[in-house]
Amino acid sequence: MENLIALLVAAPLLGAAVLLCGGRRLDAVGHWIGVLMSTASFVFAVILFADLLGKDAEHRTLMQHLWTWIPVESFQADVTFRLDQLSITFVLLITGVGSLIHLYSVGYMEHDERRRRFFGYLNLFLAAMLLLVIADNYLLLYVGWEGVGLASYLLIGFWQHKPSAATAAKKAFLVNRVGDMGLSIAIMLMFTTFGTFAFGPVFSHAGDASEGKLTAIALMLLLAACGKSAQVPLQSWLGDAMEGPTPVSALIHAATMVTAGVYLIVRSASIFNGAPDAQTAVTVVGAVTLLFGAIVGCAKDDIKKALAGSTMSQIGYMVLAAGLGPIGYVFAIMHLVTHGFFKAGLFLGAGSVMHGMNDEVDMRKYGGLRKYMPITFITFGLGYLAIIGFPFLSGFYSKDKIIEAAFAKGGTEGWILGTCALVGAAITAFYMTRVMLMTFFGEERWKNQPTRSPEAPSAEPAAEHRGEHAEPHPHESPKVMTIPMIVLAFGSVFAGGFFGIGDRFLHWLEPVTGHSEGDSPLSAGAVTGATMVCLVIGVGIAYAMYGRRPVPSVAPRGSLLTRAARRDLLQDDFNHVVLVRGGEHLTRSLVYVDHTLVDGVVNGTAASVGGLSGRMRRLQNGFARSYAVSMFGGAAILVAATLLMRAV
Amino acid sequence: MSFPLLTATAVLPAIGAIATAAVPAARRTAAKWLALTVSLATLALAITVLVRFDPDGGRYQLTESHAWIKDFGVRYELGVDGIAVALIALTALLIPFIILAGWHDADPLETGSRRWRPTQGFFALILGVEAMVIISFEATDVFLFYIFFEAMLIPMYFLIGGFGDRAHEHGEEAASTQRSYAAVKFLLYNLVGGLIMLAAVIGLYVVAGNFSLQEIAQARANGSLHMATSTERWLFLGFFFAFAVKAPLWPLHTWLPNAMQESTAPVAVLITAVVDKVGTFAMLRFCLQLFPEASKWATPVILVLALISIVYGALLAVGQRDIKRLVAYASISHFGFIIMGIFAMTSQGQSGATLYMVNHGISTAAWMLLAGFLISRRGSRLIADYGGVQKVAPVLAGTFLIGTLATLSLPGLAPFVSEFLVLVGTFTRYPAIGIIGTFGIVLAALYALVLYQRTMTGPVKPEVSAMPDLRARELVVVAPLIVLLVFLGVYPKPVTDIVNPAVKSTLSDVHKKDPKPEVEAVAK
Amino acid sequence: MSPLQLAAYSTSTGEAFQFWVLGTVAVIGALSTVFMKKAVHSALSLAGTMIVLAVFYLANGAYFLGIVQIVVYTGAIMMLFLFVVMLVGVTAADSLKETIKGQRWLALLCGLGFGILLLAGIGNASLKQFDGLAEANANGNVQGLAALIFTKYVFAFEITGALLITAAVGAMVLTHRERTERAKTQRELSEERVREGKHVPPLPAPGVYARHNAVDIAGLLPDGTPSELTVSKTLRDRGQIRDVSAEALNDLRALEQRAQERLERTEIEPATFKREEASK
Amino acid sequence: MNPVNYLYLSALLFTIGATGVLIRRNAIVVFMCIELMLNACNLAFVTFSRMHGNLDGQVIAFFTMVVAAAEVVVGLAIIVSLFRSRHSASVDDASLMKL
Repeated sequence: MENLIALLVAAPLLGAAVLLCGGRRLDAVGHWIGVLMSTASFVFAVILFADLLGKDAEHRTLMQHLWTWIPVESFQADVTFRLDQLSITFVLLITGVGSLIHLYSVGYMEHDERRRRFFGYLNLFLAAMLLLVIADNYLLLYVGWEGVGLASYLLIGFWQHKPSAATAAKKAFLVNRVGDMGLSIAIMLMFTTFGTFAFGPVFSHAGDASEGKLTAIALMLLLAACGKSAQVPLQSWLGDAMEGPTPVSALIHAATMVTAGVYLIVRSASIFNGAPDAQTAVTVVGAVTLLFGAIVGCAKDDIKKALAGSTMSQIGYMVLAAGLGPIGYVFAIMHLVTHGFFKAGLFLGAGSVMHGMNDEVDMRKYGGLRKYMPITFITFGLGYLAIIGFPFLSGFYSKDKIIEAAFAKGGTEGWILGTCALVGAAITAFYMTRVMLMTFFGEERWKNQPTRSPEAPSAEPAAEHRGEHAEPHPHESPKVMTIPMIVLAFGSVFAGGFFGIGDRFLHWLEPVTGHSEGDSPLSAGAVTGATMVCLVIGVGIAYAMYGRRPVPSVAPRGSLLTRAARRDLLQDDFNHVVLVRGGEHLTRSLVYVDHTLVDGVVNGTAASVGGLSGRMRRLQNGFARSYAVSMFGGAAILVAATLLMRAV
Repeated sequence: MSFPLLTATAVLPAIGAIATAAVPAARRTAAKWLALTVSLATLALAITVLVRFDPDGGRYQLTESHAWIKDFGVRYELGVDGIAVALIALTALLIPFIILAGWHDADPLETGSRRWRPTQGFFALILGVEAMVIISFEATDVFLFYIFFEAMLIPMYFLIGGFGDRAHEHGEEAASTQRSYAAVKFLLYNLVGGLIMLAAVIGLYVVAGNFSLQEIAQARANGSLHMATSTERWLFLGFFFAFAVKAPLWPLHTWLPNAMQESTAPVAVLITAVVDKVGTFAMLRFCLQLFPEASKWATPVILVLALISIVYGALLAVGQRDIKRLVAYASISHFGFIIMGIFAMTSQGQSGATLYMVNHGISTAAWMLLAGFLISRRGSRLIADYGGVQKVAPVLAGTFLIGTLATLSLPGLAPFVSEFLVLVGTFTRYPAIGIIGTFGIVLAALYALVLYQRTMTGPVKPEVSAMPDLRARELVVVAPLIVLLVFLGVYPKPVTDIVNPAVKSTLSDVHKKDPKPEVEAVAK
Repeated sequence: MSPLQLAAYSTSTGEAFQFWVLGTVAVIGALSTVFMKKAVHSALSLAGTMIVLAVFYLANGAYFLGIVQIVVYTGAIMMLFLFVVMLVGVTAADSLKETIKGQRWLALLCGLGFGILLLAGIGNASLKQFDGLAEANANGNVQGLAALIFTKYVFAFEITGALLITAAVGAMVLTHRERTERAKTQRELSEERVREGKHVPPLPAPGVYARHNAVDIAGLLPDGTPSELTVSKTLRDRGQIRDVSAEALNDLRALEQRAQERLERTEIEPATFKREEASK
Repeated sequence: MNPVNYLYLSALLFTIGATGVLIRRNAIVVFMCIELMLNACNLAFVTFSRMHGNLDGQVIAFFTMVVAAAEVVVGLAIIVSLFRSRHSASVDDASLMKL
């Protein structure tokens, strides 16, 4: 049974290899190969899951050792896979949602002549992501970690001929690299501390290490998580990442990859448990990000960017939960899974909307679409309800738990975090309602106006070869796209209940992550009530602003905060001024230094030597007699030397 | 007396060089094929060496020893340890690709150009360089090594000065002047280094009384040969300076960008992937074994210099406008990593450094040769002249992307393994330096991706719109390299198994042990 | 007492006297060799020095060498020098004027320094032991030399023989010149002269007076000034022209005076006379 | 009197000769000065042979003379041919060694 684990990765990897090396011959069937491979690995995952269910809770861990990777003295890196409750949860999520999105892309990318390559990249991503979650040591995890970075680079920049896309891709990769630096330093620290970086020994001996070391490692891991999961201060790439095709945004930048950070933290639970300061840092990052993302989400008119903001904020919730320690780990993962469902659903819905609207992304040019694309409307609506935490839908269970846990942290800290979480919930309700209203309700603002405004930031060029330049006539998407949306909607409705009721999920994960009930100052009921209140407030305000009055099809100037939020709260501008400009100046001056100083010294010496020899040349005047003089002088000196020698 | 395998490996290309040069001018193609076959035969020999070498056997194997200059105790002594074997294999492996990639680089130019390009000479010189590099990897006699370490410069000088890019943005005249400038600069830098080393070699003879590496190292080890501290330090500096010039270490690096910029891509690969390795290799073999104490004494300074090279090279690479210069500065940064690994004095660091030499050879070869193909298509080295290539030449772009990723050492590709080993090895002993070194990873991503983005992506420039994709010959050159990159990235064990014992004994020479972890997590 | 014993002892006062006198002569000779303006004089003074040296050889008991010195050096080599001097004749190179800047001072400096150092060297060299040539020359100096030359140094001797022959051949090769181009005919020479606009008619003869050996006296132009053309170049270079124009004019004037007295003629102003002369 | 004086004399003559070589331009005179130097050496040889009481010094002096003769012959021949070609016996005129 263990041997199946390798196949999880192997299948999509093979698919990627075939699709990317296959050449144009495979253009016709390429996408189906991709779908096949991802589904295959989903099937394997299910089989393994069944097998794990068969075992009793303590022994639900499968290990597979493939080969020794890097053996240098005490530095032993193996290619070993570890499949326990945590991994399998992720594996199922990744392969399941992944397969659905593969299917969806078949329809979505239908008109792109580079569809084969697109599926190749998708498969590559699946392989890397799976490797990330089933790796048994941090170095192997690092491989997957960078692998998904590469895949996201390729997919964000899929429409490379758009400079904006290429730039966004590069930005994403670079920001991630900063995070990766954290991860690699963390690995080095582990090696110096424990002499290994394999999960087993590290976790079992985490207690023996000094707290300082543990804190350092934990903080480095946090840095890595920030990079991958778009947490403040490394969140700036996620917004631009929306340049990629929508399925990519759904799979990578909503459901799976961006949650890798949370996985890392939960996986390293035993390290974080030993470093309370680091945990505080984690919670702070989480809290800040969940507010930051939410605020940004409120201001965006680009539907995908609004959703991106929401993703940021939701992951903020997860990180917050993960930072709470044993109280929160389980709920972090639980929210992660449910979020995987409904956020993927929302993105696919958004994609379907754009599909019908000639890739218009500006919500101000939507409106009243519910009767044109009913299925999209319903699935999107369900996802919406789930995310705002409408009672008895997925989000309700997972988010509610997190808020409870935040309070359960106890002390002022608990209060602060809890309040943040509550406020976040309110804002979530607000901006999601806003998206909903602007897209599906209100009057039809797309009527009698030229299609896609040129300034639409992330207009997808698929339209160019669809050749539509008349007024958009919205239509429902083909089955191949709607089916995945329906499945995901189903998930986003029932997953939470399935996990939450009777703490099924809790019992499932507890052996890996451990769990402890904090002492909550508020009863569970009180928290739920508070959440509901926030929810109602958020929705109410949104309805007042966008449901009652007609939405202007050109964005009003808005308050200072709004304008700041539209620009990601000026975080990019900061980066640009400080890092980009500064870097440019630095490199330019260095080039100058290299040319004038380092090189100049050498050339200067050469020149002086040349001048000297030019003068020496004069001595060779060609007169035999002056040569004779020097000769004679030499003889004299020789005599003098001999005499001196004698004298000495 | 068994068959002198090492001598054969070095002599075969030498003979091949002479034969190639002797081919009459009219039979140009014949010369090319001859050179290619010879290089392949050399590769076969190198592989036999690899097979015959027993990692767990003695330190130096396949040794040969004959008296040469009795009066000075100079002997013709050859012998290989794991490190040398790996590098010989690398050299023998790369040369055929270099020859194949430079297939048309030395064809006579279209009529009207005044430049005379002797095709035979080009390939003969390349083979000559191969012979000298291989023998300097094999030599265990300091004097013997020195001779070939210096002689290498002659063919390299002609390769750089004689054969430039076919097309040059500033026209033929400017090209030739810049070429000769670069060639002379290369020569002078290395000659100065060599001169200082010569003094040190003589000094060593005065102190030790012979040139045999093994004897001296043994004498040093069992204390029968005592050196005054100052003497040892001076000698060490003499050797190290030469090697630091050859493997450009900041601030002795400025010859490399000029040389690589002006020479054709294959020659550039020859410089950075093959010839420069002799420098780093020699640090590992001679500096550490002959002068262990002095090496330890100099370690802090050298590490700082290496660190500067890493960051400095990367930053300058970001600032370049010329593709080849960019690659050159990237190499400087990588050499910084290698030297850092060597002087970290940990088994991870030194194994990593050795691995790094091999991997850097392969990855740079792939990247630079692809850049060369790109340049030969458009006839310009300026990054600004390209754009949107991936639209017209997807295979070229794809392979180039892989080369780029290898350069920024993406996990799963060979360079990652070595780079990480070097960093870990450094970190275990000098955490601060290790951490600053990791910044190099981010910068690497920056310059590599900037190059890829500016040349390959974006809207298609009219000049490149007609660019043909990779031809069969070029694909033959690139594909094996890429396969190798992936293989060594996933399964580097074969190489590490060969290298580790050698590194272990080197470390024992300098009396250094790996630092112990704080917690004994793994049961020994 | 025989010179044999004389050589043997440290030195007799006679030799001392001889040394100081002849030594001075030798040094003077050497100096004049260097500083004489004309090569001939240098050659002669060198010859003098060599003869003195010959005497010193004899005094030092090297009889054979002494003779050889006189015969070979003074007899053969110096004569050879004189021949060459004659062949080359007097050239501008003879002037002692220095052409290379600072050469002379450097030369003198070096010479002085070198000399002093050399003398100092000999001075503090320990040359105590001094045994004469008594037993070396016991059975004749020449025999002794011969014994050495034909036994110990025979090889070197043979070599020098070869050297001499080679030198002779070499000298011949160098000096003997095959005439490669045809000699110019009279006609060609004259045409060449006309073409170059040189002095076409034969050069004027020197002024001839019974009183003098005429060749070194420049012929006078009608106005009494001497004409350079009339004397040979060598004499001119050597500056051996005797200018008689002044006295010639005086004679002329005296002659005219006498004529006036005899023929009671009004004198003619020399000016007009000169003019008529010029107009002729 | 101490025969060392002969040595002093030879040294003096040698120096004079050398100086002459340096300051005279006429090739012939230069040659004479060289001869002077040779003779000075001979004198030294002879003196030494007397002091050490064996004839080797004289033999050497003898050889010196032979060599000097040969050298003079060739040298003068050179001077003559030089004079023929460029109508001057000045050493400085033969300054073609200059670039």
